[in-house]
Amino acid sequence: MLSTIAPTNTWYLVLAAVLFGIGTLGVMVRRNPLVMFMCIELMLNAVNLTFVTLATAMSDINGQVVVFFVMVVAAAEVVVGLGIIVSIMRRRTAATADDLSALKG
Amino acid sequence: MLNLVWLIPAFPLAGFLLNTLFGRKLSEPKSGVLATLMTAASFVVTVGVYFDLLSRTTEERHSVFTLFSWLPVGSLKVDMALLADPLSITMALFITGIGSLIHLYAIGYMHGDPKFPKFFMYLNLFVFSMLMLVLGENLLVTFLGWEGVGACSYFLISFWHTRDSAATAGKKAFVTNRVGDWGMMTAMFLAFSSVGTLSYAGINAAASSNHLAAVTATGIAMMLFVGACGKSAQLPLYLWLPDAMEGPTPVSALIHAATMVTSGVFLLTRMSPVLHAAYPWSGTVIASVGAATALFAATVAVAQTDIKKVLAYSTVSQLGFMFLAIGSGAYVAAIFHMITHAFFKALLFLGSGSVIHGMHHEQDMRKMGALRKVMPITGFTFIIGWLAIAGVPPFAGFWSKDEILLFAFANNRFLWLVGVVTALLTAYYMTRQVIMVFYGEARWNDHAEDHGAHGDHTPHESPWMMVTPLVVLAGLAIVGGAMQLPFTHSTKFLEHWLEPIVHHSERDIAGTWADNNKWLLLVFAVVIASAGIAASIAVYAKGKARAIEPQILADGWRYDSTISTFMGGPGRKAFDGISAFDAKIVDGAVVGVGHEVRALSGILRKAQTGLVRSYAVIIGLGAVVMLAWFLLRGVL
Amino acid sequence: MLLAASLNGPDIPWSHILPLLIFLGATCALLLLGSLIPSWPRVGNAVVTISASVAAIVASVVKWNYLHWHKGDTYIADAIAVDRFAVFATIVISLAVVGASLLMSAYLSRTDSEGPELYALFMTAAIGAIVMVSANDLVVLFLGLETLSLSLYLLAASNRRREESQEAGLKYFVLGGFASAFFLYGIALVYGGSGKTSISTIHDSLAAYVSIHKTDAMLLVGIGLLMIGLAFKVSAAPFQVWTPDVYEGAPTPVTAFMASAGKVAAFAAMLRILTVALASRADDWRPVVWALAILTVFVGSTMAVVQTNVKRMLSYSSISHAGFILVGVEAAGHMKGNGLNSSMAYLAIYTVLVLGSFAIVLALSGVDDSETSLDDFKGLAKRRPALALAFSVLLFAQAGVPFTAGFVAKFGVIKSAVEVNSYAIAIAAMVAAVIGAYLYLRIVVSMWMEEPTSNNEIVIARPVRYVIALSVAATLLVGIFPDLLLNAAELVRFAPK
Amino acid sequence: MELVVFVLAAAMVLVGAIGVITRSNPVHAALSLVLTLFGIAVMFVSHEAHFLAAVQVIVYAGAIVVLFLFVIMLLGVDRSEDISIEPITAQRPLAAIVGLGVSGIVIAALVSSRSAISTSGDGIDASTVDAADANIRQLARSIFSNNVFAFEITSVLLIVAVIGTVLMARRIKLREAGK
Amino acid sequence: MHVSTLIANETAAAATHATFPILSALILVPILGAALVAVMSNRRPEWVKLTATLFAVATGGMSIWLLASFKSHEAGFQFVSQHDWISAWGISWHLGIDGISLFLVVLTGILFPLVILGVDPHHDEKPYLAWLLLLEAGVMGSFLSLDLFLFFIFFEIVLVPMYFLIGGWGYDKRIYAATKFFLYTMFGSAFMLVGIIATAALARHDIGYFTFDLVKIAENASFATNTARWLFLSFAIAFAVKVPLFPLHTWLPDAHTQAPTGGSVILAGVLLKMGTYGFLRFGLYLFPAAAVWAKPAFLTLATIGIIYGAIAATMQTDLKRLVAYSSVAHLGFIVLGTFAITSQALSGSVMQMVNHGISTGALFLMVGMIYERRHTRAIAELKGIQAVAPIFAAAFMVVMLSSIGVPGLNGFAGEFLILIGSFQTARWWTVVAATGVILAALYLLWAYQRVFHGEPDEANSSFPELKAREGILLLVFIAIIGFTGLYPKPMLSRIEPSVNKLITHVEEHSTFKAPVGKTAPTETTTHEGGE
Repeated sequence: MLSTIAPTNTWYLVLAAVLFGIGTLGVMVRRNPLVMFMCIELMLNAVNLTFVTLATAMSDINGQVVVFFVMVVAAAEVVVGLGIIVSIMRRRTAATADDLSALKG
Repeated sequence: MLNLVWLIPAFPLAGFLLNTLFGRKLSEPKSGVLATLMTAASFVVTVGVYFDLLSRTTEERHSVFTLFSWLPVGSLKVDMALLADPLSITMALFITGIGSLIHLYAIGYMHGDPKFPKFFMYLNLFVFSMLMLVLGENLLVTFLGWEGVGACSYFLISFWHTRDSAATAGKKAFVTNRVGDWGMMTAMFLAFSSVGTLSYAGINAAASSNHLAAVTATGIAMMLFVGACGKSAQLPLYLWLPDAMEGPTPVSALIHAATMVTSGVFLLTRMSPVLHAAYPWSGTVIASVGAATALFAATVAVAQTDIKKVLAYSTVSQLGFMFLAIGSGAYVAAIFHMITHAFFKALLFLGSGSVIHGMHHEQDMRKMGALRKVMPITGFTFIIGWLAIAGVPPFAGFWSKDEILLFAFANNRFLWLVGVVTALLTAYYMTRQVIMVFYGEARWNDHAEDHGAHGDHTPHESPWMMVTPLVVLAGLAIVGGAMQLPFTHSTKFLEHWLEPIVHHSERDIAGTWADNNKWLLLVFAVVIASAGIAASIAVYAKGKARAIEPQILADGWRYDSTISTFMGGPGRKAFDGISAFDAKIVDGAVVGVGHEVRALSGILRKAQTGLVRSYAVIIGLGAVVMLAWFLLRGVL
Repeated sequence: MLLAASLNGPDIPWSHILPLLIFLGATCALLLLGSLIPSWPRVGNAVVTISASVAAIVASVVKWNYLHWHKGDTYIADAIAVDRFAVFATIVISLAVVGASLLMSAYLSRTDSEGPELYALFMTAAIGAIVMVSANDLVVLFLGLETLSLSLYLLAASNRRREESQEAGLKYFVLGGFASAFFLYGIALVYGGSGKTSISTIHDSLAAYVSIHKTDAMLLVGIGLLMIGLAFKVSAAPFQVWTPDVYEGAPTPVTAFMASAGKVAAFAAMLRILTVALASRADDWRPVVWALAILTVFVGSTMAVVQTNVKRMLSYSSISHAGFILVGVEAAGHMKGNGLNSSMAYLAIYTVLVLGSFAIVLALSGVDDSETSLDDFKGLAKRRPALALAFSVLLFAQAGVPFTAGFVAKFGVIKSAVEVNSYAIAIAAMVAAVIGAYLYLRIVVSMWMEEPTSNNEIVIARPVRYVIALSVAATLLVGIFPDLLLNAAELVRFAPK
Repeated sequence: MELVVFVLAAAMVLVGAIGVITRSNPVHAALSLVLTLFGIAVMFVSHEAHFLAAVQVIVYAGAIVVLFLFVIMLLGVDRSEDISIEPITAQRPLAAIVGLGVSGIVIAALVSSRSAISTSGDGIDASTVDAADANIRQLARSIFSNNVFAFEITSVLLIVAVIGTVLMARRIKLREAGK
Repeated sequence: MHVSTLIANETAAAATHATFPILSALILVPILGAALVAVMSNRRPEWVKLTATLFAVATGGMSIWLLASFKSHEAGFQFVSQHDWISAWGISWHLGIDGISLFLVVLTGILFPLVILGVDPHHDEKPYLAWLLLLEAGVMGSFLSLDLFLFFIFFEIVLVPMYFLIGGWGYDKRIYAATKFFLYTMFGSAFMLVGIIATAALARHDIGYFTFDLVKIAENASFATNTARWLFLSFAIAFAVKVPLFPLHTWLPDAHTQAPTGGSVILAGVLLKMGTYGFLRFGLYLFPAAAVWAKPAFLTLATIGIIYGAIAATMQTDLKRLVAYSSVAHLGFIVLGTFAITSQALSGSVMQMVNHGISTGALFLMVGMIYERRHTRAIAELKGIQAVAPIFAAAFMVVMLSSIGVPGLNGFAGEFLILIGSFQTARWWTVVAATGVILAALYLLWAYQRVFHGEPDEANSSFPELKAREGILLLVFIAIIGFTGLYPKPMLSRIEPSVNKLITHVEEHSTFKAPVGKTAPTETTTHEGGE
């Protein structure tokens, strides 16, 4: 019975949207910069899923190519981001995002 | 001679300029002599012009001398032009004539004043302005003089400006006059917009040829009357004149008795065709205001103790008479009274000045008395002036006042009655003054210590410069009535002389009851005057009755103080309110916007917490709103 | 079969991507030279960078003239567009690199630090920016955006002696990544809605069919997501929150670079995406730009009112400038008039102004780049009148006073807005400019009408002087003879339309 | 079958994602992230994107997450974060609005226009569809022909990453110490 | 007809250009002077002052030369000079002068040298002089521009030097005042900028190409009724702030009070005139129908301003602030005349712009002199000055009477023309406005009494009399006051043709009909000119 119901592309897209939302939420509620960063990765993955799904839906390989590039971007971003985080954390261990608020107003 | 008419104002102007430039060098008394000579020269020219006019036929007694084009814009063409005709020359004659005398008098009166040259500078400027006023060919030139005399009056009233009362009086005079000026300006606007010119000839021609709608004519007339009220101290604008007595006495004599204050009368006479073309009720308004002013001022004069204040209120009262005449259509009578009044009131003022001078600047009549003995000439001439103003025949005032009452009777008997009562009161308070100053006991001895500073305790007669004008004016006050005697048609010289000006609008009373019984009215007037004099003698000389001098009369029916209270109280509050409105509301709104922006900035700044997660929320919320818009655009 | 499917790559017109190549080459050279030659002089870094930028400018100018005779087109399988728009923006970006490098050399010698990496990052950022302005493909554009952004994150955090710099870097990074994700998601949905990622193709494909109700939602939400990402980059309110903190915290030369090159690239991308790819949906996105513009001008100018740090003030002013440029974008959204041209002219002028302004801030900010409060500017006219005058000129230019380039810029965008009947936005922008002027006046007041608080001698390094002098000169020159710039800006077009 | 795969993968994805945002210990969060990444990889497989699935596992789960863990260990910041408190006022409700809002709006848009997903793509080369390496070849062809420019740009991106690492890792002369 | 006038303008431009671009020189010479002063060494201050004076005098001399060679009885623009400037936007350097702007230019030319010579800034003379010269260039530019854009930028640029003059050399609340002045005026021009662009953009339809040329737009463009009204209002806000018209006036008292004496003189003398001039040149000329439509509103505001400004002036405790409020009232008259649109009223307005500049300028000078001597402007602290400084008091009195509007002095000539002209088309407003003359006497005389009359107290008893330099300075003002008051004809004959042309223009482009002057029935017989 269940097997007759095939998940359509929309299902995937909706799932991706949900994932994106969770990622968004995470950036806002987590204080550890590393975890915030992970949440951004969640968002990127949601996009990737969307691209792949759309590529299938449209029978267009370009959607998958984009995912490839996004992964490169994600990698580079991680390197840079972690570099910045490390350089901060080396000086101020256990600093949360909330602690970095000297600039304001 | 007629083309030399420009010399009439030119002499005083030259005197003014010379005194402005060299007055300090000339100093006393040369500057005074210079000013006097200039005025006298002007008088001589005026006499020449007068005889030139006299030598012409009635129709040719009209000459315009254009100096230059003053304000030519579009259809408005205003020339700086002088008009020589019977009216203006009559005015010029007594302005320069009496002016010369008062100048002469002032040389003595102002002796020792540190600002002696300045006084004569102003005096000459005044004469110049006054001459421009009367010689003006159009309303605007007259207005130039009109404002000029106002300014000079201001300078001269506040001549002793270190005295606060003098400064305040000067300001009051100027501002009150300005109220009148507003009326005169409005009249000019109306005249220009309806006739297209400001020249007297043009306006009067339009009025007499029925080119002027009655309603417009009424508007012009009423607005001119407002102007005249201001300048000629009529109700409700009279209140500056009593205060103007703060000025030196020659000023009071020249400006606030003989000349400037009569310019309202002159103006209305000049524009008599317009008045004639106006609705009849406008005449009634003028006459009523005049009568009311006359009576009002007379009642106040009864209770004054300041020698000059009595004369000031008397002047207001007499001016009221002139307006009563104008309102009754008796222009000749108005001018007639104006001239005689100039004689005797100048005389009285100069006399009072002489008394003040002799009394070392004491003006309170209660501290005088029996001065006749120490100041014989002053006393004698003053008494002549008194007789003239009280309406005792055959002195000048009698004839002119009688003529006014005659027309008033013919016009409106109630107003006539008011005039008669006023005449009675005039005789009464003038007699009171003469008795208080020149008769009775010498009360000045009691107060001698007050004048200790002057060294000389006894009053003294004034020097010849001051006495000579008194004598001359006394002569004029005696014979002045001769210019218009009611006996026959041919004895009415003034009427014939002024005919080109007023023939169109002068009220014709021939054949009325008043005209037929004018001798009866004349006798009645004599009786009234005698009654006033008698009553006064009874009260003040014989002490047969108690003087009726209620405080409310001394206070001028509290009119002035009410206005002052209003101005200082609610008026000032209103002004303060507007000023506060400006600061708090109008500027407050501007400053408020600034403050609001600043406050908003402070609030928005709080959103800039420095917390990266807050920023994410703000961005996220912005994103949601934006996406919602697009979703709606897509779905709906 | 494998052989048969041999690769047929697209032609690569090397000359058209010369600026990119120059920067790339210079980047590599810089990294290698610094590590290979032990005695490589510090100044050499700046020389290489500036030479590369100048070379890029020259190449671009040549290309500009080339475009006078040839039609612009898209190349490398539609990946990039070669048009006057891209060339103009490239020149401006390269100029920003020159200016920022000059400032950086002074900054580095003051802090006595090495720094080939920083120059290299300027150039990689420039590459990213140039890719963004010339990209004809959303994916390429995204990659350019990331290249630019990553470089800027690093640059912002590069002063590791200052905690503020680090904080700025992290904030920028986190929020930038967050916004990039939105942008990317937008690409995905637009891709879903149009089937393409190529900008000119999207234009054709979207123009081909009339939007049907309820089926356009994905595309439109995609546009929305794209715009979120772009609005973040251009610091349009309410996505501007990061700007003041990052601008204040970043080293001053970097701030100057971010405010100039960063903004140019972001706006260029926005213009190209919106008015080329999404032209047929202009009625949907234009109101959003309208709202963003008004919000931005007011937020930028209002929030500046109570600030006390000059660097922060200038960052708020940059927000309000962004609002003004958005006015131009909105005008461009009417698909007529010259909103595009005026926006680009504005960006060029703003680049000059912002470089000069931050140069002066740098000159005064002390060794550790932290003396930027308003008090530090008090009485500057008494200490260094010429400097105060120069800053006043730049500030008045930013306020939009006539005879300065700033006025030309503002006038241009307002003109383009008015010409397409966007009166409300034009008036709102002008009113906001009045509020904004208060900010500049406050600085001017401090400089001219107050007494100095310190008497330390102000040493201005020579490169900083050059930047200040050149930007002031350019400000006045363009202010008095706007044709110099306008004649070029009016030629800005997109290829291949 | 497809349904089962989808449900399981979706469960992985969602559980992992929720784990990332709810685990107080960053190490746990990283591990949850791995779960999500695996879930995504599964989905890639079900979309016939084998190459990407592989890369997903190798690069993402393998390299990136490891990098995360590395940093966590390096810095010793594996202490738990107290999730039960939220120092910023109204942060969570607002965050929830944003999260739900973004998801909700996108979902609504996707659902309403699901029929309009464009089918005008370049298509997947039919001749190679059956081959085992079809997906890889397709991708390669696309990357090195039509997307060659983008591909080259990624190299710049990586250069930036390298420079960044150098920059951030460089020892600094801490001025404060000298003072 | 339009074409022919245009051609005439062009040929005139060519002819004048061949000789000497005098109008451009009027703008450029002060700029040159400012630049020179700015770069001069500080070591020889007297040289700096001399240079500034020379340049100001040269500009003044050129303006006088302009006055002398201006063809009276000619309505169009003279000395026209036109060059392309910003071709990308259709903007040209288009300058010209007619009867309306002539005297404002001359006033500017005269006022600046007087201020430079007569007022001492006390410190930092060099920048002060440079700013003044720059200000002069800006003011000249505003009055000479015949291009909307050109006008706008000059209109705006004057803010900067004025801002610095107030902020740098003013009194204690100078920064507040300068900032308020700058922002308030800028706020006004914000609308005008949009209006200018919209005007040019909409006029393109009728002209065929994009241009900001005032003459072309005014003569050729026809705007839809509502459009023209909005455009007019956008200009009007800027001018109303500048004038300033009630209720947008509150920057003025602050700016005037806090500005240094020289700044106040210039501010009152010429800067405010940019607003009233703007109403004429860019209100009536550009949008005749809309101006006629807005007439009642502006007449009302002007009348309120007259009364309100006078009342507010009465209650001021600071002498300078009082004069500032009196400006509000006086400028109300000018606006009244402008919107009455009759030959007399408009001529009067133009004339009054100059008169107000002279008399209020002189008043500010004298208030400045009082401040120099007593270091206060509070009326309450001054007393009895006439007793110790009679010549100073006399000079003040003359100027004050001119300000009050006593006939024979310049203030009256303008005011009277305005009122008599306005009465024909705006009767009731004029009647109310005329009461302003009462109030003017009230506040000025009251102030005079408090400051000059009375017995001088200790602080005032050593009030020094006028110095020779000050005396000569005031003498120039008084001479102008007297001459224009008594013989305004030369001035009017140059103003009137342009004004009439403007009225004709308004009549052609709107339903408005100026009242036809009535001729008195016996007009011909009365003017004989003596015997």
